[in-house]
Amino acid sequence: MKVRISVQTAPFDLAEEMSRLTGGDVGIGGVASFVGLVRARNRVGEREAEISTLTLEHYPGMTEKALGRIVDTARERWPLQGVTVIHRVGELQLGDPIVLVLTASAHRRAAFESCEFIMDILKTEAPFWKKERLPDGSERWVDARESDGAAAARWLTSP
Amino acid sequence: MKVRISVQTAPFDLAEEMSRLTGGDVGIGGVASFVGLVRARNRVGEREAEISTLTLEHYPGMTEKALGRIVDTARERWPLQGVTVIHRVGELQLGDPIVLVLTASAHRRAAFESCEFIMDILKTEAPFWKKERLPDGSERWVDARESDGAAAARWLTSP
Amino acid sequence: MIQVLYFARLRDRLGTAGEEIADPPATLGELADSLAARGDDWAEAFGGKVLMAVNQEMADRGTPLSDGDEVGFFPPVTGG
Amino acid sequence: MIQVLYFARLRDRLGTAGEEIADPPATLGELADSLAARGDDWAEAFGGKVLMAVNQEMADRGTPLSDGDEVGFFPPVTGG
Repeated sequence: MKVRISVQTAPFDLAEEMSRLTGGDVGIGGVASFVGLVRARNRVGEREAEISTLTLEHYPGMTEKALGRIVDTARERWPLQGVTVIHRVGELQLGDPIVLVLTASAHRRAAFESCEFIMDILKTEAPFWKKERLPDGSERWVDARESDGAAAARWLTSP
Repeated sequence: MKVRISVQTAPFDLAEEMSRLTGGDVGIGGVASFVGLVRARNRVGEREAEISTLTLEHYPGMTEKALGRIVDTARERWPLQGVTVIHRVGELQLGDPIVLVLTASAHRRAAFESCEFIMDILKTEAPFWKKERLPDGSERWVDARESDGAAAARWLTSP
Repeated sequence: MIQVLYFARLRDRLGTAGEEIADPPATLGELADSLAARGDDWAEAFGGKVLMAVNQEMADRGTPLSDGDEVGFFPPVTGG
Repeated sequence: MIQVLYFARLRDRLGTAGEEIADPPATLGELADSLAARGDDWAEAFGGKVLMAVNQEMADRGTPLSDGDEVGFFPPVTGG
């Protein structure tokens, strides 16, 4: 079982992370992944320019602990052969990757479900905060979304 | 909306496919992916050597049509900004990637669900067949699994 | 005249990847029955679960056949 | 003595990233209340939804405080 958790300013290399996760383990049948990107907040109107940059702040130390705990919970719940979670911090531009989650399992259902689980719980429990800078130079902290709370809550009741 | 479907013998380049899918579209918030790999059939016993090679046969022409239809159904069902499906054919080795599905959306739930949907339906409707060669040189066609039928069927009833 | 194609386990069992059939019956089901009646290997090949396609779209026993059609017979798929 | 850290919107509102507190109350809830009582900015910062951690684990108002603890206060998280 390979676990890799990283909080970093640098971009990640998807192909390298994939081969690092799967290399040498011929019991892995599938790898599910999710890459979160900095997107324009709203595609209505001046669609290309609604955010100019996004800055990710975090709680150093606690972030890694929280991610480790989320990954441990996923490992208890699904038969996994490897998990990678990489979350970037610092200043990012539109279209930049923010987060990568990779889950490897013998069976695709376990890979898909655990990947979505990790993303949903990360969104509500890992101490990261986004601040947007708009084209006029103003800045604002991004509000938490109720839909993220609902997405996390459904894992409490799923079989 | 970008759609890319390919049936090919060559390996795919995950990072290249990701940037091809997301490049220039700042409305994409997340990309879910699945990579299926040639795995040892059974980890009990002589775990490293149970298959020596896997050969993928397909029905040229129909394969592309079937994949196109599956992708169209996914696009009707979820708000997607891009889909890539690449399926390899020919002779593959243990650990080799077989299939790649990438789905891009503004919202992660749509990306995850559509990616899993495409894999589940592909597994039961796209005309590919696997033949295993065992270490003793014997060959056998892989049997379809009931669990794949069940996985595909659940999309008929989901909301 | 129609073109008939066999894939994977079916093709191996039948020893042929396909053939042309000059005067096909009206439906896909009748065609499958006539092929199954050819002899032991054919009966066995068509005795298990066989999927059918007409012009590269999934079809069933009731699907009508027309001149120029491409018909495919194959076992349940195992890709992905 | 405990160490108290503020993050994101809270830190901006309070104008400080943290402080040491020599004689903390017995629980996290009492600590939050005493901070909120410091004045307008503090009342406002602690008036919305505030998450709390002790020694880098999520905690709640009932969590006891001990000498040497690291306490974090922050708004609902928005990563991913």
